[in-house]
Amino acid sequence: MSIRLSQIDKTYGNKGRGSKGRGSKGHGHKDDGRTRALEPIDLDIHDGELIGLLGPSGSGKTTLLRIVAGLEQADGGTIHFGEREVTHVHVRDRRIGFVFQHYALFRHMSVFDNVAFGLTAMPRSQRPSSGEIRTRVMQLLEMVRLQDFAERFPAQLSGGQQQRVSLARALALKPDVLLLDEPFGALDAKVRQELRRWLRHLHEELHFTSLFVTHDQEEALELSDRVVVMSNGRVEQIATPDTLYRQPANRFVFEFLGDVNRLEGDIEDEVLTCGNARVAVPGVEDGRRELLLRPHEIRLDDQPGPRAHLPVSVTAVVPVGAEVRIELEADWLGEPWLATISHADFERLAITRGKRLYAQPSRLHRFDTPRPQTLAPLSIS
Amino acid sequence: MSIRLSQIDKTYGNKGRGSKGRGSKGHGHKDDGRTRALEPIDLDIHDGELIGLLGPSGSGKTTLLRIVAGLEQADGGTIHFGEREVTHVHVRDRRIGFVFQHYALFRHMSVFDNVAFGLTAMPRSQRPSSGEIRTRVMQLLEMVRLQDFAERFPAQLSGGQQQRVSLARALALKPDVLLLDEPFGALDAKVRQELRRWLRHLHEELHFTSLFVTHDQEEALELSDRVVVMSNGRVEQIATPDTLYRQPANRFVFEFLGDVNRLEGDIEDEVLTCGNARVAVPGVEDGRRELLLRPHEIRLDDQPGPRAHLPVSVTAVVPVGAEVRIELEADWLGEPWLATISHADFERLAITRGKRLYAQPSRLHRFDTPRPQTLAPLSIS
Amino acid sequence: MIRIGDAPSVRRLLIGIALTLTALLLLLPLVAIFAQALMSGIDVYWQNLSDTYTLAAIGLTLLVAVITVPVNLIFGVFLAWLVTRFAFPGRRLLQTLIDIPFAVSPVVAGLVYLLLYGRNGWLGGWLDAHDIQIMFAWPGIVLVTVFVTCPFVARELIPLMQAQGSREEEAAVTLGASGWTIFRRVTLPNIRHALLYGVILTNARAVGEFGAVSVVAGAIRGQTNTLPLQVEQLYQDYNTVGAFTSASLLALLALLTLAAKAALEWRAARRETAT
Amino acid sequence: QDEPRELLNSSYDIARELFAAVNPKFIDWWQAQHDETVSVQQSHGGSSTQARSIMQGLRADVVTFNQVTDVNVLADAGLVAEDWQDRYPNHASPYYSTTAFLVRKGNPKQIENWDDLARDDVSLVFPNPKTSGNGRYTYLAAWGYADQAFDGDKAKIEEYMKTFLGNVEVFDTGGRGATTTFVERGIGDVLITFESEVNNIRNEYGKDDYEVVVPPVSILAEFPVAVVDEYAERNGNEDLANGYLDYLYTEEAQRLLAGFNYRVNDEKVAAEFSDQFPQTELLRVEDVFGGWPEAMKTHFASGGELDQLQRR
Amino acid sequence: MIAQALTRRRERRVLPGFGLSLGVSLTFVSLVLLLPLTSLVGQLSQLSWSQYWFLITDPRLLASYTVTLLAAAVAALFNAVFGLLMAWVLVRYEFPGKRLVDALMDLPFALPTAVAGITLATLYSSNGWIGRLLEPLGISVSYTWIGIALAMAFTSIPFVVRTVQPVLEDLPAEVDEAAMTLGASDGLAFRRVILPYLWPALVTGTGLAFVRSLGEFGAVIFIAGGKPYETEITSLMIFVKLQEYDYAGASAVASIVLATSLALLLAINLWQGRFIKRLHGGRG
Ligand SMILES: Nc1ncnc2c1ncn2[C@@H]1O[C@H](COP(=O)(O)OP(=O)(O)OP(=O)(O)O)[C@@H](O)[C@H]1O
Ligand SMILES: Nc1ncnc2c1ncn2[C@@H]1O[C@H](COP(=O)(O)OP(=O)(O)OP(=O)(O)O)[C@@H](O)[C@H]1O
Ligand SMILES: [Mg+2]
Ligand SMILES: [Mg+2]
Repeated sequence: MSIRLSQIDKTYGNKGRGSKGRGSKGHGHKDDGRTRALEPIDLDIHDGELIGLLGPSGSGKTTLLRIVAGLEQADGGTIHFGEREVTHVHVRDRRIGFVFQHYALFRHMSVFDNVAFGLTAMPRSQRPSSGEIRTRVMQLLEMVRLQDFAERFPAQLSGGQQQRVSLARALALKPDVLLLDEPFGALDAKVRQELRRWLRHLHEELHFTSLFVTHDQEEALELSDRVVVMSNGRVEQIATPDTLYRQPANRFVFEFLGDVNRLEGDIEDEVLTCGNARVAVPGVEDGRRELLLRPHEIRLDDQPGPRAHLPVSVTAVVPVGAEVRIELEADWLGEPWLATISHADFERLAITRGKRLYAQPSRLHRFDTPRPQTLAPLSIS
Repeated sequence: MSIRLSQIDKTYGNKGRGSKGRGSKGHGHKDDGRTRALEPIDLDIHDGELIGLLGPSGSGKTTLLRIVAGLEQADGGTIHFGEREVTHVHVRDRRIGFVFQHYALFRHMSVFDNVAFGLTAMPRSQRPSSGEIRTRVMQLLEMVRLQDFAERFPAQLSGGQQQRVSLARALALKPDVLLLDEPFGALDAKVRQELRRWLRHLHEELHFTSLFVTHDQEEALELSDRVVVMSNGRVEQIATPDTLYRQPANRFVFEFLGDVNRLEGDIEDEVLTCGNARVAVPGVEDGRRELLLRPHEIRLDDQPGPRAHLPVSVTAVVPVGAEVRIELEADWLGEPWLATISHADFERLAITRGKRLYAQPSRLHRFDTPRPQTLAPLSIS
Repeated sequence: MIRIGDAPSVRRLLIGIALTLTALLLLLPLVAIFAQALMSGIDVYWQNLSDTYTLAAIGLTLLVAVITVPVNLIFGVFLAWLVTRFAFPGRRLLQTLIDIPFAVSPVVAGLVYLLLYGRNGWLGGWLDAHDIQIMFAWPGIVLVTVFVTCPFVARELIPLMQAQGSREEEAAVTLGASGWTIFRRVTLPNIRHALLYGVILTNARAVGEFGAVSVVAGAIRGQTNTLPLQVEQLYQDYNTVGAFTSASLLALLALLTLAAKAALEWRAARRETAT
Repeated sequence: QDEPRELLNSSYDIARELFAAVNPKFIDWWQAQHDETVSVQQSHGGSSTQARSIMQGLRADVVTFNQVTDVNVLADAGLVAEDWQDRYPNHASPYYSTTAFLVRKGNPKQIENWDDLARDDVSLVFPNPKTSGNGRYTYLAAWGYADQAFDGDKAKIEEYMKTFLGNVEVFDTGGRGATTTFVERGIGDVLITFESEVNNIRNEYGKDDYEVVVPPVSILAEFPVAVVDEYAERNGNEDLANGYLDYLYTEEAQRLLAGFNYRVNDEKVAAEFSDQFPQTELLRVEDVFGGWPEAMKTHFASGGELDQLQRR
Repeated sequence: MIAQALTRRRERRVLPGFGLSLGVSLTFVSLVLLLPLTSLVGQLSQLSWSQYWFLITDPRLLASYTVTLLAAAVAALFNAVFGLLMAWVLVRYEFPGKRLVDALMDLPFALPTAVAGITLATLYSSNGWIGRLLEPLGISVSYTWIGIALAMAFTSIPFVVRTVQPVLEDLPAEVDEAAMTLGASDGLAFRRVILPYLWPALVTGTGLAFVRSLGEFGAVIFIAGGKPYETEITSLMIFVKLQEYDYAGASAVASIVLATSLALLLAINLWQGRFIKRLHGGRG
């Protein structure tokens, strides 16, 4: 089932659930105390796609998801599921499955009853026989690998297990569309990774269209066919994970998707100067400019290269994993830089805290032009 | 001030704070419903050291820290601060500073009053004049860069700012020892990293002895001079971060400090076989063995090498950061493997989901011998 | 774990004071009621209890409770649902309004009803003309009792339902459940303890209301005397033992109420630790 | 067969036992005369409360009050006939009483007359004149005595009344409350209440613990009865209501009343009980105060004489 | 058009039952709560301002205000201390009979006020179990303002205990601990750290107890002496006015009590709103 949103927007009034837990620091505040949660948004989701909604807190992800679900009413715009317009269709009749961040399991029902709820709540004329329900529920529980837990109560399950029950419950009615609001947000790293993997398998197996909210970049990139990056109630970019990382549409996306180091200075004759630091930046006009680079786009050496003279000193070393993370400071730097280098380089340079080195950017990014630009390779020889 | 614990142990009775929030699923359960939270522990901390207590949930970190603080009474053993025995000294008189995970700021007091609390709570005879208090508090607030927030209330601050207030408050009485229980646990990644950096600077500047609890490996490794790895109420290893990563004392430490891939199979004539997979393991005796390897210790190629024939297929690709994370599956594998490879390799091999490749371990670790063994390099050519 | 006020001396002192005051203030009156009731022996007690007027008072009291409790139960549930599940202008005001009976002296409560439904009241003339007797008959007693007890259920439910939020109900809607199904199968099980507690309080107060009822009851023996009124009248009749006999019934009811409440809490606590 | 007809008698609060005794006899009497079984319901309370309830709709057929004003209020409201006092003998008052003193055993404070009650060392208990007819009689009796004693010198009367009221330890809202205070709580040296009540108390709490003092001058307390025509008519009980009041004047009823320590007018019965009721001069409200409406206005209304006397 | 607008409206609420519950609630509130109160206003409207003023400033009435307010204040203060103590003891300590004591706290709610009044009057009269002991000390409780305060205190015991108890239960151990690690003694930590946390609940509970005491009639009437200017409470004055068929007067006095109570409740609500706002993020 494809999903098509056009010109969906939403503004919250002064009151409402906003008072509790939701800081009023959110963006999109209008002067009159109303919150513009969504600017008019267009979105096309193909049948069977797994789409991640990614963005910082308050960017409108949940609002968008709830509007698609029908749990919230948009102020304007239309929603189509396939050819059917559902803009004014009640949640109950949208044929969606919804997975809540904190599971929202029915506390007083057993796992079995939770999963069976949607089936038993059907009008008597359409309701399957109790035998059929039993079979279907057990099938679903098997699918989420919880067949042995049917008689337990939610409180007797771990977070990951609860989330799986929640999924099974949402799938019981064979929805056309599955919507998930930060499904793994409350779980710890290990369980999270496991469930993520499992959700992807499930999605591939059952072929529904899914839309999930997350604020974890890694999760979005790992799971989604395409990612919708949002900020301030606007869609910043919609693209596959790979494109997103390699061709960010703007500075926000670039910064949001990973660690970023900043380099600001005055450019004259294609050379950027900042205190006693200098680096060649071919093709950049004169003036004050800000350039960005990722941690792995920094190489370290014990002497300056021909194109860059960026003296730094090491303030921290974390030798974990395939790479070593190094924190760098310098007079000419506002905030410290983060560099990731290979263990080989780490050993070669005998890096310790306090060591003085020279940084050499292998790539630099600009976002002050209409289209983002990458200056590369600046690598020296 | 050095700290010396000897033979500290602790068993919790049936009752207590256990009922709320703290699952009873923790380890160390004895048959009688009592929980052995700490086996007898010895620990020597030098003056001015920054020590991290690292371990999975329920391993006894908090218990140990609280015993040092005097918030909990050990069942046996002694604690010395320098030459002074404090085993039975009340918290109030131990001259420690304690920073709580959820800050535990007094929410009805302004930031200023929070920081000043310890000073104003002194008996009148020792209490500094209010002018002195003012100066000292403002100094501290400056140190934590919150001088402009003195009149705010805790609820008006972000989590990171609250934690800094909490630190300033703990430091106001110039404690000999600073204890921190998951100080950054409740903060989000960005703020966390910033505070971490800042705590290290502070520690270097002020030279107190610190002990902090964390369950985040990266945090422990980045911050600590030495790390105490705990599990099940026992100390598994005490070492510098580097040693810990390179020479884990046992399998638990190895697994806990990073992602691990498992390879299990039968060894005959120094070759491990597992289904249709084979790999050379020089020097390993015959029999069923389990070998471990880290994600960056896997190389991928499109054909088998001379020493390893490990056919795998790619099930997920996350092209984030300096390296690309690849998930691998195979018939002969129980759980999927995780490999991290360079972008260069990623592009060379044109890796996509579903692609069939061959894995080549560059190192393998065993922990079934009395001392851990590393089989390396197995690299081909 | 070490906490403030843990020192044994402090603990003993505080517990001591607390127990003494409780005994003097709460336990002793309770004992006194039964002591007075049984002063002249169990036979007299029994005799007093089976007095026709006392029996009639018991009957009327039960009738009042049987009507009041369901009415307030239904109202309380609707109100709690309304103010915790929807945002609408005037929600705060509505929430404050239901506290009115707490602020109104029972005598005044009786008075306002009398002014409204009494023969000279706004509606009284019409009622009188149609020969409908509300004041000085059981409907009037029920009305003022409903007034006095109406906040209890709502006040128990609102904080709980607010804390629980509407996530489970929303989940049920996404699963296609209708309104009644949601309430019956999702909401009700979650609030049933608070609901029961609210009912118990309502019942206790309905059975025991004196001030408001005395204004509108008309004190007709065997007809409009509720148990508390009966207590007062027997007392005025120099029948101290009789008065305390009826009082002991009410006290017994109070004790049952407390026991029921304690049992509920205990069960809830046990469930919590079991999971 | 139909439900028996029900008659509702609304009465003052201390008459509960009295009518509990009268009603069965009346039922027999009516049965004998009319061959009909009826039942009688009682409602008791402060007589003003009762009158108010009736005005607000309490459907009483007859009232048997201890104060003329309370019936007058009903007459003013049109519920009782204007000429109700002429409908039955003795101003529609089948029995009467007066205020007397109950003192503790042996009369330790030597209370004999009203002037003793204004002594410094004496403390009194009687119900609040504002809320209770009983209290009003006490007040008027004291005033009547002072009026006589000081020969109408208003300043002296008020002076006396002030001290008298100042000696009151507790003002209960009703007669029974005052009795409880005096007897069970042991408060006060003198309880001032109806003579009928005083004797009841002695019977109830033991003859030996208390003594009755009937002062030489006191007030005539009439106990007015009336049919609430409006309701009796609506209830279809007119005959029954009138019969009930008629019955109170029969010899049988009068004897019963005397047995409850009320003074009665039936000469035969009065003679039988003469030793029980000492001779006293009984002042009439009409004579001393110009009638109840007048007394209410000058003495008991808001801001009236009573309020003035209690002001400080 | 209209039909469309209507259906749109209906869809706005995801959860069902808005119309029904609004209807039921409003009907009930109007019929049971507001309509009767309007009759009070109706009575008042028969009075001119000067009459009203005259009525409510009657010296005897003024004296009754003083007695009532004073006794209610004493009762509320007593309960503030007693309730705090009970809440503390019940939450922080374990001792035999704790569950019983806990259950007993609700007794005054469950026990009819008239029964409470009669019982207290019996207990504290000069020949009662307790009064007998107090008499030699020269303390008389019955028929003095102490008795009034006692009856008021009794009927409002649960308010403070039951509002403070849950807050104290939820008070995280860290609050205690933070204070202790900063060197504070028990007394100081209680006064400066714990008490402020309990403050809103304590004030609410005390306020409710006070309001309840102002209106209390059933329990007080048996133990109050009803002596003009000394032990007459305002509820009794209303009762007296009713006896005098003075509905307007009764309504006037009632309106004073009602206004005081409502104003107090409102003030507490507002104060608490501001207080809580500060504690939970005062920017918005
Ligand atoms: N019911 C509401 N009333 C008022 N404002 C609201 C309401 N719901 C959301 N908002 C505001 O709308 C904006 C978008 O909120 P939304 O919940 O969609 O963000 P989000 O991206 O899901 O954030 P998070 O990651 O924190 O869940 C925020 O500024 C939020 O404060
Ligand atoms: N008061 C208590 N009563 C009973 N058991 C307790 C209590 N406190 C801790 N425990 C148990 O002691 C063990 C160690 O707990 P501790 O809190 O020290 O672990 P931790 O390493 O800090 O864990 P986490 O990372 O979850 O904070 C656990 O099994 C825990 O359940
Ligand atoms: Mg969200
Ligand atoms: Mg811990």
